[in-house]
Amino acid sequence: MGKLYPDAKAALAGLLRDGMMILSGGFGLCGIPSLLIEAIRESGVRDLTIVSNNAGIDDAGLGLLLQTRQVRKMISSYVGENKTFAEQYLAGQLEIEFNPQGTLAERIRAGGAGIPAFYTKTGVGTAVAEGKPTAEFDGETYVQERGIVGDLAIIHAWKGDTEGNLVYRKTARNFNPVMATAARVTVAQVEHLVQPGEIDPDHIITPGVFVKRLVQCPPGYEKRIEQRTTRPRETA
Amino acid sequence: MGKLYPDAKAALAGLLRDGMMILSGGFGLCGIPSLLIEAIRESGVRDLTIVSNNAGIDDAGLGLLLQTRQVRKMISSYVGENKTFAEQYLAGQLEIEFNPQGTLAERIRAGGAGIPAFYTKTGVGTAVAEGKPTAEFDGETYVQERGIVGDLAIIHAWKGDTEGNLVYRKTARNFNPVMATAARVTVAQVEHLVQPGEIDPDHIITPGVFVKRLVQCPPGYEKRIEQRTTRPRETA
Amino acid sequence: MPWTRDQMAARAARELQDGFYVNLGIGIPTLVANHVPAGMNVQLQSENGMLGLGPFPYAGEEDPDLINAGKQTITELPTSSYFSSADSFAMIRGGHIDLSILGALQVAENGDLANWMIPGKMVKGMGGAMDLVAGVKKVVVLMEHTAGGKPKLLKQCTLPLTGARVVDMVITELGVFRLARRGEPRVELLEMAPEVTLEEVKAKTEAEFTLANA
Amino acid sequence: MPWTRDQMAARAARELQDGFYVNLGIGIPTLVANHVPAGMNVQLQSENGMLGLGPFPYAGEEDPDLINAGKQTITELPTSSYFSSADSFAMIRGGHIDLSILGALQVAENGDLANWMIPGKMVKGMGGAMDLVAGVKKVVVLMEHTAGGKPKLLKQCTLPLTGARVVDMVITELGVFRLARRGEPRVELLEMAPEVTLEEVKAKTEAEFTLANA
Repeated sequence: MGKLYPDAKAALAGLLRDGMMILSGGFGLCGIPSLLIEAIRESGVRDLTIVSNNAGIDDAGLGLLLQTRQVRKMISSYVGENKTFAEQYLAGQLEIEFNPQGTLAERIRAGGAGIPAFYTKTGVGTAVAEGKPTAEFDGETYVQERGIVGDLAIIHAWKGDTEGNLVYRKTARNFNPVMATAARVTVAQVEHLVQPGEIDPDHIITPGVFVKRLVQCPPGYEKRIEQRTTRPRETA
Repeated sequence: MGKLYPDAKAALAGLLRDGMMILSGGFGLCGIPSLLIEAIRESGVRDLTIVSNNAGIDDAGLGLLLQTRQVRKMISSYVGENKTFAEQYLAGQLEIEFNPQGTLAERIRAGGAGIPAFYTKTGVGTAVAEGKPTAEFDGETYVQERGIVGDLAIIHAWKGDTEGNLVYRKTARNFNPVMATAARVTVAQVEHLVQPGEIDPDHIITPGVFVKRLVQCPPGYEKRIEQRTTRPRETA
Repeated sequence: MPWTRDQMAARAARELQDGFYVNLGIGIPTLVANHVPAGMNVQLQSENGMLGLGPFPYAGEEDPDLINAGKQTITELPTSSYFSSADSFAMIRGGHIDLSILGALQVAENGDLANWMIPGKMVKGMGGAMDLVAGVKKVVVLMEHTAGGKPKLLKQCTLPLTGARVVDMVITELGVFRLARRGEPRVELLEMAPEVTLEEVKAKTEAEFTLANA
Repeated sequence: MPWTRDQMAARAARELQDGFYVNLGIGIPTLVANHVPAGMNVQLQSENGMLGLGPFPYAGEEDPDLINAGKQTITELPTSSYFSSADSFAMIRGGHIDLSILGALQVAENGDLANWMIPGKMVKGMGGAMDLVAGVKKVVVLMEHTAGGKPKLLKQCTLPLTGARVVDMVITELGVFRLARRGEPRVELLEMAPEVTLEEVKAKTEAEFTLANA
């Protein structure tokens, strides 16, 4: 049984259940696993806890799962781009746990690396440290943060081989490699499917051990731009 | 003032002092910063604490600094290949702090990442946990380990650009990238010096921010093999 | 005459040094990139996983895989490198970034910073700000001196903190203040914009401050 | 007739499953690689930073940059990938490796393992063994049943531990034992080598054990 599945629905078959915790790669709309998010939407699974830096926008990314009210709780660092989020949150229909972005990334990295807890300076003396143990090391105060391990991670990669070895492109890397390590099952969507040996083993960012299933993005797969900013061309 | 120095001696000028802690990349003799080790030997600096997975062999790698008795203490996971080490240790002339290899790697990673302490299952119930705080998380016992930050890290890379961006080759990567992050100053020796832009930015393992100085290996730079093992050619 | 936003950014750029790795926040801090002195090597870090940020792309050359922390399309440089969010914040938290320039809602005498949350308003999240102020070697706040006529440089922050005792310097349209992250809290006025009077600064500042070299 | 070292390795190979990622220790465990059933996809991990270990190189093709954790020259496969020591042990400690097969000096009834140190002798260090036994999902010990005529499967380890309650299975030249990492300590004899008698096993084993399915 190989790791490659014919489509996103098949790649998620048997993995989804109500109330589960899903880690989703991506930063804004960059490097998000859109196909897998859409398949989760189609599945109708509910009461999800989603760990993702952002919550998508109203009609894209994780915003799709907010529209359908499949999400019970978000663990994120910034959700400012999503109006649906604001409405559901203010109506008490959605929980949010804000983590500093670096603490979020490190909690996931720790979860994947068998580290149940670590200490950080980030957030000491602020609301995020409330209720958490603190400790002094070399005269400085640090707050203890816990590792996160999810039931499922969904990620997006640029290229992947059938062994599950993955590479990412530019800033679409972001949270994808770290989330790939921190769930009981990781499913990856890849833009370009290649054979083992086609990716230089020195360039592989996510070794295949972390990826249980993968699916190729279909031709014409669309990557959206959230803030299209440009500069004028210099006049000759 | 660029990061490139004409030779190892120049690259270390002003950085060495008695009693300092030096982190050295490499695993066995693979990917060790030989040029920089030789320059440290020439400098005569003493009472060093060296953090390195291994201690080299008698006439190569960190073994050179043991021969000259420049090392006061090693923090390592395995030193079995070095007879000089054994003699000095048994004579009480050398201290050793053994760390499990993964704990050693993680302590260095933590030091570089601003994590003063973390918890791990490794070593719980063994001598390495003695005297260290333990804590329970989700019913399991873990031991607290501390981050390591050195005064100087010396590392070996395959290619580097003048900005200090580095890539490694095969298993010569080992401890090099993580040690690059965990010292006040990191000096890298590179086999191949290139210009910025010549390494694909998606392939860079150590971004230039971690590397303060670098030096190119001279033509004919020798990389030694510790255990030359081969298989017979299949007969046709 | 108070400084314009661009002049504020230019003043902040004087805190740059050759070889610095710098993280710029959204808003006025972004303008600092336009004021890097010619010949000075400064690399910009973006916390979503990039060192060596280039300028915005030409129209038609936007790349959805290449954005900054403000989700804006950008370009790469020959010096650029990419890494994961975990590695990016290991870099930030580990003290490898020399300078962070960011905006603020409030700064207190003791260096406390509030810039992420106004209770009662919809909360968007702190993003990477808490990590940046906790981890970066030097933190410069670039902000309007007042908001709705009320001082922002205060005796104590009234809004939830982003970081406690994290600000080294505050630059506003009126002048430049140096703060102390350790020891006794202390605010020193280092410079004033042209034609701005000490009386005006005092009137618009709640924090106690002294004149540097006074 | 007790198993040969190669037969012991073959028996250990029966613990492999398709798709497994496996770390093999130095010595007899290394031989397990020769017994992976044809058509089964098993990737070997080397804790110095490689997945997908290939066989030893042909003479003249040794690469100083390509070694295993025993410092031996090896080769790569189309499936191979390289990563740092920190990433390698994140993989190990994080429970991503399915099976670790390693040698032992002593194993206790409760699954305690001692394999790194004999007090009074020169200590070489534990290398990655403590991390492997603490992190890998299943730990199989492959060892001689006795040392100098003395049992190695004991009521309690007398040597310093590598890990407490970490061993799932012990394979020796005499047979195969299943241990319990949680709950009540329990040792079950699953199999014996051909012509080996229960009396012989009992005589050479200090640990209490029962017969599986007895």
